[in-house]
Amino acid sequence: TSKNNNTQPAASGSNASASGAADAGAKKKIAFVPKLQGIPYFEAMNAGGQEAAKVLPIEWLYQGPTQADAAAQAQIVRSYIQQKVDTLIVAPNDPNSMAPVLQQAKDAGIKVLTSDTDAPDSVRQAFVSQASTEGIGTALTDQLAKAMGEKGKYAIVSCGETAANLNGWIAVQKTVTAAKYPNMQIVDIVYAGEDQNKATQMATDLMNAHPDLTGLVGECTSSAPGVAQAVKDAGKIGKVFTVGLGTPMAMAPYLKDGSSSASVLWDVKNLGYLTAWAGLQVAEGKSFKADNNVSAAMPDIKYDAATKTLLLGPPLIITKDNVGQYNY
Amino acid sequence: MTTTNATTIPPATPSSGRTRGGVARGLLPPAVTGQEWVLIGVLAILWVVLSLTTPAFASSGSIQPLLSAVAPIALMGVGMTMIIITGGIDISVAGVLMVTGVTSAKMLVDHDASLLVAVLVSVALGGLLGLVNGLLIAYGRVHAIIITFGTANLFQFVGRQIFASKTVNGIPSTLDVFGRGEAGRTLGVPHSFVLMAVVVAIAWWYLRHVQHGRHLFAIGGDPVAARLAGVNVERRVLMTYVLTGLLVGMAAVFIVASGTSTLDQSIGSGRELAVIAAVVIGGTSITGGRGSVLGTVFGALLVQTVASGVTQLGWPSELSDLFVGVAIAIAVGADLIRKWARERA
Amino acid sequence: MTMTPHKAHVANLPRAEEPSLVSRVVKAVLTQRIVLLAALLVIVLIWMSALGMGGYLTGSYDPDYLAGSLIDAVPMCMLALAELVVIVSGRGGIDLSIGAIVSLTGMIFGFAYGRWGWTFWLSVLLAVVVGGLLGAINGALVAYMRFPALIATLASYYAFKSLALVITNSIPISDANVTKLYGITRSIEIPVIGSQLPNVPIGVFTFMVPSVVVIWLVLARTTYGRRLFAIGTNDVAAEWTGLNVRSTRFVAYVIAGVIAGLASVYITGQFASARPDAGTSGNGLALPAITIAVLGGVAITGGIGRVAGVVLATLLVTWLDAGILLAFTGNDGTQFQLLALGLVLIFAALLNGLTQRRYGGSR
Amino acid sequence: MSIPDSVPTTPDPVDLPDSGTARLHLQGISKRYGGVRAIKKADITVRPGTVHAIVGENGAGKSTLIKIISGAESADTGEIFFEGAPITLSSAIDAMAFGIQTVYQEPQLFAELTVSENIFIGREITSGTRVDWLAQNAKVIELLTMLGLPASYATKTVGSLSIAQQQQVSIAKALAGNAKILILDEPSAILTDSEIDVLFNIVRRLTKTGVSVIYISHRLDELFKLCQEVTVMRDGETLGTWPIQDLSIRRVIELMVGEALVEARTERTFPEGDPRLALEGLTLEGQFHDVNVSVRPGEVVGLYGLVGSGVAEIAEAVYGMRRPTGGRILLDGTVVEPRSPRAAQSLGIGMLPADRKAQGMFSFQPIAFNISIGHLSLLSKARTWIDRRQESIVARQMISRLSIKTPSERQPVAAMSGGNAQKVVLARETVERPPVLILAEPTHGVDVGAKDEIHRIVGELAHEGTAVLVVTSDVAEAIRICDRLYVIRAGTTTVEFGPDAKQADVLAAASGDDSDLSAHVREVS
Ligand SMILES: Nc1ncnc2c1ncn2[C@@H]1O[C@H](COP(=O)(O)OP(=O)(O)OP(=O)(O)O)[C@@H](O)[C@H]1O
Ligand SMILES: Nc1ncnc2c1ncn2[C@@H]1O[C@H](COP(=O)(O)OP(=O)(O)OP(=O)(O)O)[C@@H](O)[C@H]1O
Ligand SMILES: [Mg+2]
Ligand SMILES: [Mg+2]
Repeated sequence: TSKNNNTQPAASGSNASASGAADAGAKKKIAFVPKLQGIPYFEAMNAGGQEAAKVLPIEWLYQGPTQADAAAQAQIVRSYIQQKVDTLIVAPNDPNSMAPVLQQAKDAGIKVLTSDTDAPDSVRQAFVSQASTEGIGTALTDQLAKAMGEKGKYAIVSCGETAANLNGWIAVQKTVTAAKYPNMQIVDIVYAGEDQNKATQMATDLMNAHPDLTGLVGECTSSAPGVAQAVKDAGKIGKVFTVGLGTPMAMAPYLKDGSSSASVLWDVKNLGYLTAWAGLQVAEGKSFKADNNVSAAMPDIKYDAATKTLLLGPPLIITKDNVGQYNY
Repeated sequence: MTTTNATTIPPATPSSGRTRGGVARGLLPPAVTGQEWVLIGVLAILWVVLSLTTPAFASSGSIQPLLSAVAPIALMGVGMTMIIITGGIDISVAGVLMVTGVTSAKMLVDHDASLLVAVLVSVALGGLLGLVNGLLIAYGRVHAIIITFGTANLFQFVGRQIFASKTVNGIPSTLDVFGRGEAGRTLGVPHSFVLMAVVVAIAWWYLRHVQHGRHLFAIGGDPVAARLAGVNVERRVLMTYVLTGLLVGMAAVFIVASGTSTLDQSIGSGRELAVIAAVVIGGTSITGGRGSVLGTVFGALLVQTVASGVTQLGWPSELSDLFVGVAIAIAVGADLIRKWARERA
Repeated sequence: MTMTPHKAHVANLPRAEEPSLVSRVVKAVLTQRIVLLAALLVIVLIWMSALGMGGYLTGSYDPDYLAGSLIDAVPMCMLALAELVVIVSGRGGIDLSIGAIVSLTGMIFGFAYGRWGWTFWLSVLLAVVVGGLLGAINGALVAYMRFPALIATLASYYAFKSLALVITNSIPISDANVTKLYGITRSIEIPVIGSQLPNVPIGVFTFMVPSVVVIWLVLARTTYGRRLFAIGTNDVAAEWTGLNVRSTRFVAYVIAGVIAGLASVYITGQFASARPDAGTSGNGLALPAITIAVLGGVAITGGIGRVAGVVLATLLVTWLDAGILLAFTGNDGTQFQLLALGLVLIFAALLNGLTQRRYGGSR
Repeated sequence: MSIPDSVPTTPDPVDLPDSGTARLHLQGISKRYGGVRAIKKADITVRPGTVHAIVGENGAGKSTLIKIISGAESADTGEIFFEGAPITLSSAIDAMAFGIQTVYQEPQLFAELTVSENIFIGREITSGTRVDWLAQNAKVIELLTMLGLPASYATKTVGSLSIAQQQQVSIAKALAGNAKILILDEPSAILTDSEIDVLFNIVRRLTKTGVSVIYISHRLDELFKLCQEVTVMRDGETLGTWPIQDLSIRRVIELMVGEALVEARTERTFPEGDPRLALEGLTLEGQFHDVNVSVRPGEVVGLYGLVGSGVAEIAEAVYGMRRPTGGRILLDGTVVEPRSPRAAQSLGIGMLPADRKAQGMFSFQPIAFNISIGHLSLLSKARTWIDRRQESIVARQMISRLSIKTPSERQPVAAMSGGNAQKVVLARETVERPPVLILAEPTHGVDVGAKDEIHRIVGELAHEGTAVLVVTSDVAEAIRICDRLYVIRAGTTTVEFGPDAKQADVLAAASGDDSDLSAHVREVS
């Protein structure tokens, strides 16, 4: 019987070929574990990864848990360790809980990266970042301030109470609002989980609780359309302004009717592509340069060696004008 | 079933000639039971307090969304009440919601189905899944909680396969007729709530006065005795699960209609517990044999009022579950205390 | 006048014919959940291994992988044991709050060990005590105030879940101490014979096996276990027999809370952080724990349930899940886990339900 | 069918009447449960307008046969003819359609529903789909009046009635249907004598209108008051049918048991001395008042009273299930106040409950479990660890001592007949031979052989020094086993009988007619 941490060549007869390229053996297996399956955000990253697999010599593997749950994610990571992938990339639901499992992967000779959400205290070789925490928090605040005329009260409808990245952005929003917009004030932060209907209901309750409320932020992809819908239902388009982190197709109707002023995001497909590319680099033992030419769409991706962060770029502001360009 | 003649026995003494009289009254529990009065009282107090302490609780902008949110829970609660009266339970509600919700949404978006067709498909599909539950429970003779734990997983699987890892975008505004905007309301009341109220009224009548409805109580009391008394236990049990499935299919449409223009996999999550909470707060005995749909509606209203109230009071939203827990304990506790008092007396 | 019939009563008893060995085995598989689970487990292991050797899996389904996946089995098994105890206690016994207790005790443990500088053992003791106290709240509601268990624990589920978030402002505790706790879930080599065997997560020995042994001893060998099965079988008769029904039932919920408190320490280690939603995120831990208990043959009506069944059910689900992840790529993998769990649960329950009736008998 | 030679006096069974003229005719019926043959071969013919008794020991197959006739179970082989035509009964509804109405041994009622609903459940009087409550209620009141029950019962929930009242509701329920065959499975076991009289009157009136009644009872004297024909079952077979006038109680027993009976007379010595248990002016408002009873060590004392007389409640108060509001309970001269069965037991008071299924049995647990559960401290080490060896030994001892029919002490009691289950519960109460033992209805629904053994065991217990208090509604039993007998009427002790009490006197005292009491009787002071 072998030992858990033996590193043996990958089993040959894999049925997991995601791309139709000729020689599967020479290809690097790059596996990505999202926080949750079936939501447009991560499925778009998957699409980006699959696109990369068409051009790069990689086999792209993607498997997500049915619940945004750290234990379920760890189970998938372990199965990828067992599959002896070359690079394992994770968007951890809980950075702390992922760290030990990533250590296991590294012990098994697998290269480890994080993407979308970092696990800074882990053995990950690098973090593929969509945009900096400051960048997103500031962009959200700026967009809302612009819509609200830099004054008035607003509230935040967040999702999971414990989500590290959401809480990070909220912290930035608090700081930026206090420093940059003295006439603006955050009156409440509520948590709706991943439930759109609950986000809508809570946004409605917030508007009722604060009749002078003029702004709402939907902090994640399920609450961004939720808050916009609430404003629309209450007939307060033009009186209450919303911004959020929503995926383009979900936000399109709201951007068009004005219940949402802007969605702060990034090109998620490109993030997926970049993630796959980064996976290949580490699998081949190459290190990142300060400036990387990833593809035609991403000719100049910055790498910060101090924080080991590969940065997609500044946040993307999606408005009714450019929302049509994205198909996810 | 028609009138049966009682065995005729030559009277030993001349018959007293007593006819249908005053004794017939009080034959049934009162129209509104003690537990329902408790809930009405608690709700009234909560509403008054919230009206006084928050700026807009008593406004239509607050009440209408509240009623819309209550409608699907109470609607599913009607079926769940009947199931629990027979001594069963249905944990698979979230799975059924997922399957029916995504199917109807896809019909509307991908196949340009008319609203009526989408609703009918959703309801019929819900009925079909209910039939699966019902068949397994009634004829497999395994406790409902076990079967529905199993089918909960099966239905989740089916729902996710239909979702195919995507959301359904661009849900049309034709669904607004179920409660959104002017088109969705009559006299200010969301149509989903009206529909729910109609279903509740029918169910109330059914459970109180219709033969088959009364049989549900007998089944919950003692299924073996019910069978010996000539009650078609399997058929009745089967029908409660089918009916619940149909209602969940309808509720799925309400939930899709009151959501955003995008439908994702969270449609069912946690709603099975919300429905069960509404039913038990409403005074339906979890061991079967006793219960009312009216109580379930009040239970659903209470839970939603607490959740909305916490947000409108500006209290941390994490607290709302604490109050829901306390509300359940108080509501059911009040029921128990009244029972003790009655036993003492 | 007294009449005494002189006759041997035993002769009067209708006797079943002695069946052959084969039919006895078949009957055991069909009617006894434990035998059925063991058979299913063997089938899954052989089938998956065969698939792996035939190259149909994306990774090899080997003992190392199976041993490694036990890391998830530890808390699942413990919580299913907790459910076993309360379900056996009867009168609709169930604990929906078990996951919320894990969340709340986990946070308290996190505070003690991570923030207040308590020693590990003292912190564990605190977690166990708090778990027991939370269980005692359930127990008091169910046993003394006669709340239906489903309702009492639904209420406390909401309350504990909320409290876990409130006391920490929704922020997980991941101070250095706590992060290092992952050590308690790491895989180790079994001493003496271990060089030939796969490394097994240490939690199996430090948490799971002790819980299994203790609960088994309590249920099968102690007077408390007898009382518990008695109240679960017939509340009224237990009262007439002079048992203290209420305290017995109360203790069942306390035991469940204590196990949940212990499990929360393990889960804190597994997550390398104390998370306020550790036992409630996603579907939470309660429903899966109940599912496993029920799959393990615990009768939801009380009075029937065996530790071995719960252990086998945990292993079956864990190893089936682990195999499915290697058999299906993409999102299908996790979705087919749902399918498999649903089918196994229904199949086992239906099979035993139907065959027990066919074979008569009254388990 | 073979009758042992040792019973020469029994006449041949009657010839079966032509099945064409019979109301019901069953032929070649057999039924298996798994490996157990409940009925090997049963034939029975029931004529119109007769009361037809089925007798047999516990487990002889009577209940199974009844279940087949009432459609609750289906036979494996055999044919059923109803008024000459072959029929199949696949459910209780089928049987009801033929007018086969059954009162099962355990009341099949719904505690949360009203009496009225219970009576009509499954065959409600409806207008459209709606239940016609008024019409239904009027019928219910008629039935209740006929059974001598107050009309106000119609709207009570069944859960609020006593077991005996529930049994009467079951009878009303059977009568509410259009009965051609009425089956009564041990209806008398939990009824008092006056209630039984009412029932018998109804049965007689029914047979006059041509209804056939199938009657099962272990109280053999009843057969001679009521029945015209008796079918005897033994070991799953019907031995035959006899006209009642060809039989005597003794012959019936001999047929059931298959052997001649040997008469035995127990010599008793009547202890003197201070009472071990004494109730002085014991009162529980609304239930009983001013109850004075004493029981000496070695004495068997009976409490006899009609249902509702408060007799059951007195026993429960002594056992700590109810809290008396006045008077005293003395144990060896010391006042005690048992607050729970647990407390009563620690004082040395044991009790066999009246309702074995609900209050006594742990159905799907083994016999050994059922016995040891009452003696956990005795059968454990350090009060914590079960001594499994000791447990088995004790269980096996009790099985042989009480002649419990079972292959092993690991057998669940759910698979035992009522009589044997009763013995298991009794075994639990006698393991430690408590100083005071209360036996409530110790032989309810138990067959003659078992009954006799239980009586023997009671005698032995007393002989060994236990103070036994028997609460019973079976006068014959009370007189046979009790050294002294108190009659409870209207919640209080009225008269006390000595060992030679006459049945008629006891009944008279209990029902309030004590004008004409013979000797051995003295008013309770
Ligand atoms: N449900 C069952 N499962 C298995 N065996 C059964 C079942 N019911 C009856 N039997 C078997 O059939 C035999 C006859 O049972 P039955 O109930 O007919 O006896 P009975 O004559 O009514 O006895 P009693 O006087 O105790 O009521 C029993 O000894 C038992 O072994
Ligand atoms: N589940 C079962 N498994 C096996 N045998 C059973 C089962 N249930 C009943 N029996 C058998 O049925 C017979 C009668 O059982 P039942 O419960 O009818 O007794 P009963 O009518 O209460 O007895 P009694 O006439 O003494 O009151 C018993 O001999 C018993 O062996
Ligand atoms: Mg019987
Ligand atoms: Mg019987």
